[in-house]
Amino acid sequence: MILAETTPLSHQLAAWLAGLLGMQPNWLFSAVGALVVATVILLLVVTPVGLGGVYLERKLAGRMQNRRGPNRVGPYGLLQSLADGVKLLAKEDILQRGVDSMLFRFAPYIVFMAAFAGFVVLPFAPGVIAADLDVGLFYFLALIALETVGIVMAGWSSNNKWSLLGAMREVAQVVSYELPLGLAAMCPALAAGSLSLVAITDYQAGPVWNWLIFRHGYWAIAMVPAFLLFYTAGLAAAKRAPFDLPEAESELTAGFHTEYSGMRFGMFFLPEYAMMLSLSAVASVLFLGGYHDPLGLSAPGGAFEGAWGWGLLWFFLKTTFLFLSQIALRWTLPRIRIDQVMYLCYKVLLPIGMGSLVLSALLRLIR
Amino acid sequence: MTPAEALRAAMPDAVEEASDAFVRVKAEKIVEAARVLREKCGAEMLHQISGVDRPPDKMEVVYHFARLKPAEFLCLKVSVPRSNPVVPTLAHEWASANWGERETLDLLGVTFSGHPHPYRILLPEDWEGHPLRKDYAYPVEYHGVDCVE
Amino acid sequence: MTTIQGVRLDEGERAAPALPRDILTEELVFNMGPQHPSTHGVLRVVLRTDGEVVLDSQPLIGNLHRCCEKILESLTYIQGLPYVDRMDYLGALNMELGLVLSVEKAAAVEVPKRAQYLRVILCEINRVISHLFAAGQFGLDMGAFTPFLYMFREREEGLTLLNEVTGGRLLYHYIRYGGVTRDVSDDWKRKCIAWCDQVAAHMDEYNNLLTYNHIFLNRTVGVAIIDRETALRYAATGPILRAAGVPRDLRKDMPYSSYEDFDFKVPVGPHDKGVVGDSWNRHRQRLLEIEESLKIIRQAIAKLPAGDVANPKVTRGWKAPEGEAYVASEAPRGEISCYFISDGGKAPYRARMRGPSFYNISLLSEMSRGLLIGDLIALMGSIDITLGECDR
Amino acid sequence: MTEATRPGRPSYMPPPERFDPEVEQTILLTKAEWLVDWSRKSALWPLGFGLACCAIEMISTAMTKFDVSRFGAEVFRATPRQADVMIVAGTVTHKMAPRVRRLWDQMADPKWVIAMGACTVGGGPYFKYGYHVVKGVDKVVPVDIYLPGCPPRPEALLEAIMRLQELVESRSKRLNGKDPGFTPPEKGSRQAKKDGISPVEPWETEKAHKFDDAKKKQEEDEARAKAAKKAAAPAAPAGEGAPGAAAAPKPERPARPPKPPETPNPEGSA
Repeated sequence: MILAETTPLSHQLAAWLAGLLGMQPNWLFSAVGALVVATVILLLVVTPVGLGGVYLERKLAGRMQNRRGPNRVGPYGLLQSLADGVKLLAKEDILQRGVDSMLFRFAPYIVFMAAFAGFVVLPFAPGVIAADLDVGLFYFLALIALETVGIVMAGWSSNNKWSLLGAMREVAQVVSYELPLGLAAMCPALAAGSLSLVAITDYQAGPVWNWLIFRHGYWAIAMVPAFLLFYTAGLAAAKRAPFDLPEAESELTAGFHTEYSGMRFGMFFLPEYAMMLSLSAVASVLFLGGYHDPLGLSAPGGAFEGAWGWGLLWFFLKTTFLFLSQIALRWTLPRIRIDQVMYLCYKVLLPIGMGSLVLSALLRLIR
Repeated sequence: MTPAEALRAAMPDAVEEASDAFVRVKAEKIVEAARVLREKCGAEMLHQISGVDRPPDKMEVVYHFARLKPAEFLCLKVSVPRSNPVVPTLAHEWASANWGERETLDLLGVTFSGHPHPYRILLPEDWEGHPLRKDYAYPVEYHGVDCVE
Repeated sequence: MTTIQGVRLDEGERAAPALPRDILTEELVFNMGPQHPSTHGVLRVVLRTDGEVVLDSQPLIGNLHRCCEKILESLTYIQGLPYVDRMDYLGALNMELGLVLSVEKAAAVEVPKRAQYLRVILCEINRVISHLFAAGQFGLDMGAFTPFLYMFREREEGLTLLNEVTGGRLLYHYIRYGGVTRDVSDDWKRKCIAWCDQVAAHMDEYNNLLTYNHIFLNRTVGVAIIDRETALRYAATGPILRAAGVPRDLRKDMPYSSYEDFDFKVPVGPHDKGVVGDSWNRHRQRLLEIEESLKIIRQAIAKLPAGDVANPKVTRGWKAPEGEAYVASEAPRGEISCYFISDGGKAPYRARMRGPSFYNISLLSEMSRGLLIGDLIALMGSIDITLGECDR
Repeated sequence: MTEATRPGRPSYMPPPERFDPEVEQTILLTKAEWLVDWSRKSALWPLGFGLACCAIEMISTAMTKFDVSRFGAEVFRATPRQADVMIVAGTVTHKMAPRVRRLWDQMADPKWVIAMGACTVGGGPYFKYGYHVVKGVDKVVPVDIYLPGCPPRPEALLEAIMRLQELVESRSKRLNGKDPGFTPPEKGSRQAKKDGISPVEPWETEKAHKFDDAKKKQEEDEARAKAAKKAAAPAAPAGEGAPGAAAAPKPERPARPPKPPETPNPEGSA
């Protein structure tokens, strides 16, 4: 839907711009128009998502710890994240001596872009998707890997040993969790026969037993381990506790973003929440039926077939549930040591992932 | 066996003064005396090293050893001239003496000969004077920060 | 000896572990602290590492040297007491007791029985509070934030109790030569028992959340083992020594302040998980000691005798007669002792305070070799230092 | 008496600056300034940096009972680059002072410093015999809020944070003309009683008059001595100890420098 409406919008904008300058609309104006529209959408949709994530985390952490959490800035502290954001924008941007200035400046953009570009392929509701790529899942996994590049750039260019150590940890971590994450994501793709997230969602249309995690009961043997695997590896991908080693505060001061100040730091801070949210969303799409409700009302022939509001509600509920569970874990568990992360990923998660994949393949054959 | 008895028996010429509370030995014999305490009296821990400034001419270094069972503190004292306070180090046999002696060096200016790291530990390396000496003059200024109002 | 960035590093007795040199790597030198989340204050540790593996470390102290001993020599007896509080700001009452006991022994001052019991009660509350902080801080170092807050909940209640009697939240100035300053009320005694029940009831919560958490066990069991010999060589005391299997607790071995009247156990490592002297055992040791301290508090309140709380002979301008004494007592972090010499003047001639952390942290250089950086944090967190008494 | 030092007005508040009200109300930038200051005041991230005893109370402030997160200030950053306010919690020693300064240098602007505890305010209990203690952290870094106490209670730190918020906000308030400045309540009024302002100013009391009388007398004495010296000098140009000068009464203490002329009150003239 958004796709359907934004494209004409950008064309209109291009035409208006061309008219303003008295020129024929050409590809340049289209590109500018598309860019403007994309930026507006990013500002209006994605940034509140990140800020809301920060607010939720602080509030939930407070509740878990017998505290109140932010409650002075705006009603119930709702404007707290906004205040943080504006403050970071207005803060000095330090580029200290000895940094590799080009990499140092570019790293936050890459991380920011990688984390928020994942939202493009998310099917929020029937028809509400920016781009229904045939390789949506693949695109998403590739973006997760891209984020790592930004983090390594940041750690390397900072000319700070703690940052460097954080970056090296991230590298060690990414080669560990990427395999289980990919394997776990492959299982639903195998079951649905598609890498498109919309196709995978619609494959799960219908009541709750059509969801992939316990599809018809017997799929659970392959899918429950795969879901847990995806969730765990997703924690590592979002650098959340117990896998928050690259920025382990009690060990590495602030890890890879030790030397970043102002909004450049904010560009590491927000994507973390964006990444958590998009990973939760993908997990709910892959295993929990995405925007389909448990009663099957949104399935073909149901009462709410194609109703985007109803779909959005369920998508939002499932994603938020997974997101909040990630926060709850963050404030409960201690941190794993770096060699234990590698042990866990290679020797525990990887075999489980392979097993699930083989089982999924078998189940697919049987069906 | 009390420390006094043990030390009198093992090294009679090193003991200068002996009582129930402490034994004063010659400074150059402190390493052997400590060894005797460990072997004969069961001192397993060097609990504390203190320096005492006794102007005008003396300086004391006091060692408190700890016995585990029955729990007791055994005290050795060493007197050195204030003009040239040098005591052999215990750091090679008692790891706890390493920092304890460095602190005594730092605050009182007693030199421990043979110490592996004979440097100040608490105060900065370029600090002047040894604060726990009775005639210590308080600093007026240190690296541009004035010390008195 | 190597000198790196103007810092002289110990070579130490144990050589750095030989690492397989498949790839040509370069050593890194890290400055951990003085501003670092897990140095617990202003400790500075210079690390020489090969990637994540610590080859050598050197703790550099003195950033909080506050001239305590010189001040004790310069001020009168009663004026000097508050400075001792500030040595170990987490176990301030135990620090006061350390100085007061040796002055009282040297001057042969009698302390009324009620005052002795009050000292025991308040010092044990202080110990519980301090151990709660230490255990929570260790969890924080391991990345578990919430248990710290849960322990702080009980800690705040305990602080309120101390506040009610002494008037201070963190530093108390409560123990005086020959007694204590204020008596307690019956109402306070009831509150204190209620607090003991509250802490005891929450011990399971701490254990479930932190102590027996699988990840926490993985991080701490068998990590940074300080064995009996090393601990004794470095004169490490307190929970470190007991977790290493040495049943040395001065409250039992050299009872002071009527500790002989109470029935309590000295927990000694190894405990139910891990090996003797590892980080987990040091953490568990503190939690077990909390339970024993609660027992002592309950008994002392039940048996609290009537009478004065201070020796009337010790007045404002009181001076100790000539003499010297060395008395040690058991503070939360180890043995606090004072070598006290009086020449009969208005101030002590010399009051040498032994900070347990000073000796405990000197272990770090030797023990850190071959650990990962994450393990080094576990080692530092489980040693639990306070820089105030380390630097004095 | 200048605005800043008038009794009742906190000294940390700079005197209000005034512009043409029409300009103030119409320029969009001042609104932006307000937004920026509002966000800065609402998100004061402290540097997780504890020195001594006060650090424990700083931690207490962040914990369950006091919960500084209500003000959005619970985000203790471990790295100075991302912190807004440095709470110097504890004794600063000479060994530590360069590091404190360096941390402050590393912080990104705008940055503030709260000197927490007596030691950082002025040496505290270590003032006289603490040879290794810096007598006040303001010798090393500029301080915005002084918070006395040894250690200050967490409530006091919360108060300090709120005062700092006021300070942060006061900048744009001044620009927007929203800060009315300080007008002292009328003597003896209810507001004055509420603010604890005595109906009699300190310089109106008898004691002050006594002091003034003494000063007047001293000045007169000095003038007389000067005159006598002047008179004696030509009489005995070479004489070192003129008898006339010796006889003149010598003031016991050197005279105080005369009071600087009062700066005109910008508000009063406007």
